[in-house]
Amino acid sequence: MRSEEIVGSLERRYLTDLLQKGKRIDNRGFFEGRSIQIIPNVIHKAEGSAMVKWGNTVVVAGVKTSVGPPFPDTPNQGVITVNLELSPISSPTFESGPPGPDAIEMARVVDRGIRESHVIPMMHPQMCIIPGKLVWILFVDIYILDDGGNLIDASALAAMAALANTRINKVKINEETEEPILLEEMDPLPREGSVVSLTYVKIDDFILYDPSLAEDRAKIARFSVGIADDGMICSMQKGESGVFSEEEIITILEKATSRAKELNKIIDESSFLNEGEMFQFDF
Amino acid sequence: MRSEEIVGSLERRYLTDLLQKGKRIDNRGFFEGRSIQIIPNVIHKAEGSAMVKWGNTVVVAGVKTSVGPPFPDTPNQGVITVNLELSPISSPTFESGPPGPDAIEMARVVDRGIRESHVIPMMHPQMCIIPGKLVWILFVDIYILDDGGNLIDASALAAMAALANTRINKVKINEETEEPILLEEMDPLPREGSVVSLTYVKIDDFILYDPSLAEDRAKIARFSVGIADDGMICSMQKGESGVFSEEEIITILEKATSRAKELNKIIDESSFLNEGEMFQFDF
Amino acid sequence: MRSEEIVGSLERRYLTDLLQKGKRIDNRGFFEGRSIQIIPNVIHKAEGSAMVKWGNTVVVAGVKTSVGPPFPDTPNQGVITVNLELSPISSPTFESGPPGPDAIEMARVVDRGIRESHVIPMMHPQMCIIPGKLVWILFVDIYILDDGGNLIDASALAAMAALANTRINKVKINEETEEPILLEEMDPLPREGSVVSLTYVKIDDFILYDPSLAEDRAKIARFSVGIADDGMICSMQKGESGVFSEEEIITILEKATSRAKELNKIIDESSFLNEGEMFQFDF
Amino acid sequence: MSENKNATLLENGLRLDGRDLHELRPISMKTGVLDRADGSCYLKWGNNKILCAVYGPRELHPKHLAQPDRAIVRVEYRLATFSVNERKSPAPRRREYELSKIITESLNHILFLEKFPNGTIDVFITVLDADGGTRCAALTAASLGLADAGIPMKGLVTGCAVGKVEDKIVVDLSDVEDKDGQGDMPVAMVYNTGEITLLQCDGKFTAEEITEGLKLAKEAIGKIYQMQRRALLAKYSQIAESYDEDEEEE
Amino acid sequence: MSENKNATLLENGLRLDGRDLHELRPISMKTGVLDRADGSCYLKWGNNKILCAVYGPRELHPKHLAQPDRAIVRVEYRLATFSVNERKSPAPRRREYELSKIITESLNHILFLEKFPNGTIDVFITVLDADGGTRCAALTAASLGLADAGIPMKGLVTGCAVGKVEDKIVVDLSDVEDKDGQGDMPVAMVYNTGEITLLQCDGKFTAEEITEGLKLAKEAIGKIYQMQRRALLAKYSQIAESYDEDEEEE
Amino acid sequence: MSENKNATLLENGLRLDGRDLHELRPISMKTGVLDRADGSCYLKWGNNKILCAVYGPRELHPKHLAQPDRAIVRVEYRLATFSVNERKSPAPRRREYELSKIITESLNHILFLEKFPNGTIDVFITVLDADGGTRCAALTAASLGLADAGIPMKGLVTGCAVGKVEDKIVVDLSDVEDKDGQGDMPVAMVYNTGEITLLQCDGKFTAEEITEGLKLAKEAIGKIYQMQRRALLAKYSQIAESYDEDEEEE
Repeated sequence: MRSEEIVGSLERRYLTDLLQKGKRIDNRGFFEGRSIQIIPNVIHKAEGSAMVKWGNTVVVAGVKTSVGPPFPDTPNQGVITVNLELSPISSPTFESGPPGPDAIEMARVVDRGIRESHVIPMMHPQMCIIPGKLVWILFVDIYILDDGGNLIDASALAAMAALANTRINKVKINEETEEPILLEEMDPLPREGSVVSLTYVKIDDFILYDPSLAEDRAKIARFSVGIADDGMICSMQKGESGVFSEEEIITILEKATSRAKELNKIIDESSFLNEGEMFQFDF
Repeated sequence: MRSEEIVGSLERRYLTDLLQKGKRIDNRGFFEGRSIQIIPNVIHKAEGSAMVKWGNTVVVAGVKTSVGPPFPDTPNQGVITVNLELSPISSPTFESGPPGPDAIEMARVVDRGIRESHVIPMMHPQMCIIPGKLVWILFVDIYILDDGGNLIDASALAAMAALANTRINKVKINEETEEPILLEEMDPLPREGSVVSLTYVKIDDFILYDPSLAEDRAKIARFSVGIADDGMICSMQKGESGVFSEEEIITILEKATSRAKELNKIIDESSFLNEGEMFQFDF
Repeated sequence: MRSEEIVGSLERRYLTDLLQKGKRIDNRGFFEGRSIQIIPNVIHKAEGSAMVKWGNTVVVAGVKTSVGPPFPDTPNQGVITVNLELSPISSPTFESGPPGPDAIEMARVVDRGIRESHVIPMMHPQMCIIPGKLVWILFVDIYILDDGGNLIDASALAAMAALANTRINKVKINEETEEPILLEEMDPLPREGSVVSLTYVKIDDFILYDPSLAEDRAKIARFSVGIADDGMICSMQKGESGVFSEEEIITILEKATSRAKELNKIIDESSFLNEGEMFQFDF
Repeated sequence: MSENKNATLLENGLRLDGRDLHELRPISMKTGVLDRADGSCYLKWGNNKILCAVYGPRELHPKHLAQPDRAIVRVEYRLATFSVNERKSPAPRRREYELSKIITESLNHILFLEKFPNGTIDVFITVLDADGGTRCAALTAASLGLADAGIPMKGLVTGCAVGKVEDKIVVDLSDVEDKDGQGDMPVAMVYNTGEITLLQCDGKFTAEEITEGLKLAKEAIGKIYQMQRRALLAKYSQIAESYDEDEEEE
Repeated sequence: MSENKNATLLENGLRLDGRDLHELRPISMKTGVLDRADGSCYLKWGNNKILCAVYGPRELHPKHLAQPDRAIVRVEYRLATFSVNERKSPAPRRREYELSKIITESLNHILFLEKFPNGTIDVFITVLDADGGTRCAALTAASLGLADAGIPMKGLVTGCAVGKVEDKIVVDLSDVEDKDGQGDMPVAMVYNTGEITLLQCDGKFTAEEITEGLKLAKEAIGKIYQMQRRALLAKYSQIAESYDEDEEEE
Repeated sequence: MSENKNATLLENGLRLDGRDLHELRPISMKTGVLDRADGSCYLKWGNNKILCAVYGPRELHPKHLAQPDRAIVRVEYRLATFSVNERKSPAPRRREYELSKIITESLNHILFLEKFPNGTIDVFITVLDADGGTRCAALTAASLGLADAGIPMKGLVTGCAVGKVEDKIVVDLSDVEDKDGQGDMPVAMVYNTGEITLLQCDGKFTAEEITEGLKLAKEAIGKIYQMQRRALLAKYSQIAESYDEDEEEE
């Protein structure tokens, strides 16, 4: 801990010195993102999946589908659950065990983006098999595999891309027993558009988009915003002990709205790729 | 720990010296209780609730009701569950987390008083919606908010007072589906009388009713007895490593029986108060 | 820990010196087992049970039966679950709490022997009450009571002997409601033969059957094999960081196959004993 | 936010509870309500009832968590089991962990943690009755609890949610507006400096609506901040009064 | 206790298992039954079967729990999963935590804990077969296990439940009397001094019935105490015998 | 293994996926795939996809677990929730604990643990996609991950399952053969010495079938061991190449 903290403080000073000269550690512009690769359908056993390499960060998301009872207050709606694991595979500082507050916050931020944008329309008739009794339940599970910074945006993209290639079984009702039968044949999961996350961090007084690992460590404040392909802001999350002014938030929202357009395009492109192979990644 | 223990031993000696002069730290008689205030219906979201200020001790109990399956061996009876949390709000020595042995013992002592006195008649027809299938389930949850000593008696009183103002929905059976429908309109929970807890502690050779915080810390033995409004003893619980003689127990039971009459009156008075407001407390 | 390790290393050297002289610490031959006693039906509240004294090791297994839903992929089959607790009663080095990796491994090795030998035929019509809905569920719970070495073999024998005297209720179907009723009268659990476990350990280059406690502590490798009464090998489990050669494994399997014949006889003998009384044990 | 657009939340320009679009619910707060805690606050906000206890700065156990150059802040935001419509299990949910985290981060900003190396400041918040907007109410109460404990602070932090209902930005979202409305946006600030310490949203907002929401939140926060100040003054005037009484007695 | 008053528990003044009102079930107990434990006891009481192992005094881990002026006692009372009608989950229930606590407190009284600073005495009790009255039986066995471990004690503690059945006070409640009767009252004492170390009840009793129960419990405890003494003597006579054998061999 | 004997797993002497009885599925493996880990390996084996990260030797926390004379090895074998047919709960199951244990023991054998007193070597394995034979594949990957981390080793350990299908011993059991076949027998060896570090089976085998299985397993392991060597050489040749590039740049 101690020696890490000293490194942390030296690293922070080094980054700040660079930023004062208008430079980032990897020579990007302050609002420039890193390269992104998506491999859809990477997991055979999952009903939907995607692996994302975002800069040095690698994330995989898988969607498993099952049928079960709806929540009592939404008897005709499907159910979606997002989990995220900061796997110890991805960083020497992560430990195994149930998700801690960091992983919980990330999962909930990704979840809110998907939920509030209604990109997966839970009220769609296809989501409900028998009203009040049986609906589709989606588990979106995200594993961080290599922590290269900006885990929220990479996770949100992997989850969105996995949902974009998710299939659910066609359902037939047995006429005698009135019980539903899941057929082998599958339909695409209903989807209306897409949503992406955009994360900005503050180091000293500088605001940067898409933090690398070093910038993630040095940040004093974080602001993530989820924006749908129709330009609507669906989620915001400020994090860390530092603060923002109203003006800073307004500036970030402007920058984010324009960047979101590019990112939302990537998802629809990826969903039409053929099934990818992981070794196409040079990770 | 160490310094607390030294204080503990000094405090104990101080209390003992006082007791030898026939005095308690707050000038009460050995069998005199502290002042008690009850605010019924203090929680809007609960189906029953009460806040109790007992000396310096503050406790809140809330009752939530739901419907569910009965236990297989009591197919026509409702179900009641009592939980108690020694909230870290109430004392610098309590930690958060699942209930430890102290909280579990207190919850079970309160539970036994309610259960064995049959003040909430679980076999009452109103408690059973569909025999063998659907009965009322009551969760009585007690939170200690300020630990001023004698938590058991304050908790038992809060639980009893909360049950006294608990309401359950009227139920209609849908004639077609034969499924029950909970109506908005509510009835009072069936109740037959009341039960109170009376706790005595032993410090040196002295026996005291209603221990204050300092007395609770200095006690070598504890004896709690639950007495219903018909004078029957429904529960007893001896605690701590000290001992009692038969004669001491018999003396305590005599004292307790007479004090129980007063306490059982308080509950029925409180149940007719209008909905109180917490700020009436000067706590 | 430290002083235990020193003892461990001295003990290991002492055992090795003996083994080089062709001797074991209790004068047994290298492939000679210890004495075995079985008391069947030792627990009144269990539907099947047995206590086993295997050398100095004492183990009790109890079987509880209940009815519940089958697994979706085996709708007509009963369900069996084996648990094992390294009770702190049995050794100063065991701690209470949920089973750790050692207890889990032992439970799973015992489970595999029973499951793969099909001695309890899960597809037997008696195991299924209503196809797809209601089957018999068996909980086999094993408690280690005194750790004298070779816990796996003693546990497997206790579990097998407990299953051999397990009874399940006769079932009648209520003609009106079509619901099953469990009758008081009981049938023996269906059973086809028996299975036993045989454990060999390696100390230095020596291979020994049925390790005593000291040998268990000194072993560098362990090999357990489950053999049914028809001579078939149903399970194998190599344990610890030491290694075996192909030849060693083949030799062990030969020795084990012959020893298994004797052991499988013991079970059927014990299943015809009258209900035993624990005090027949001089443990 | 609900996908269901049918719920009517505004009638004749007023909200279901009769409030104007920009009107706060009744709020009251009191410090020093608990005997055993070093600082405490009880806060009512509509039907929300929130109790907060503060302990510290005190020694941190286990010691390996201690920071040699500063105190740490530990916040537990919890819902009482009976504070919500369906009884909540006593074990904390993921939502409670998240809110504890963002409240911690907000409070971190206003504390001089470097003054108390190796120490901890513990803030326990229990929502006894929940009625929408509990995180902002909890943070507002925690801020007062810290002040009541006499812990040196850069300023008070104050929270208030705004939201979107029938395409209007409204102040201080109620439980039903949170459930059936179009969006929720909790905000907390140090009012005097305008520093935003907490900001979230869910629902669907345009950037302009967010901007409007921030403006309205700041106004509301200003009013609540005045209540916080009065609550603290009430405490000190009580102390002053009893001091006067002491003198009179002499 | 059941609300159901219909169960018949007495016939011709005798109990369902043929006992008189004040008669104990058959009890047997044996110490030194386990190889690995420092002390142990196996006890049968009706169909109850209870095994107790004692370790210590030994060093306490983790060390921060150690008391510099005395040993602590840790007791685990557990029901085996198969010891009851419906299979119990292996995780301890609230009842098991409560009984562990009150058994600990009872044993604390008879031990000279100040002789073993920083130490622990660990008592593990497993109920293998449960038939009513397990807590008193467990405490009785634990007391013997401690003596078997050679731990210095002020005296033995002995337990026995009394109860109320068809308005009569009866001794040593059976499983069915506990379930269908009117009240259960477990008592434990140091018989020689009459000190009550454990006392509970549930059901409905008058003060007079409690007084009668205490008297009957004490009588029963006296009988069981004699069995405990015989079990200890049996051990020492065995030791003496093997000592004699040693001499003979010489 | 299934009691159901009806499933057809062989047609015209070939397996359902077209393989010969003794044929391996396609296998590929790559080391150094992760930035943050000290060593790593990604392995595909049929439709199995396994990722392994190695950290260490590093200091062990908590310290009381440290061994003064050697490092310990901690292995976590985990199935991703979506790697199997029915979504797995994130909490590890008993099977995952068992496999972690036997993989640990296998790796222990090839490491010079005494070189790193008080240290730990941590091996995290996640099965992203499971298709039968994951434990052997995981062990094969872990062995490479350790080599990639530059940890000194006595040799590589290599795993491959054999099994019994329609009374034939087959190599490298697929998911469906594991489920519907007659027996599964995972084996791991240090190929050069023939030392068996892992051996299990379930199903019904004769001793002769086990002997045949061990022989076939060894042959298969020989082939996989060559792939492991090539994967390590690929890494070093890459390093050599980039070294050449460096020179060219100069």
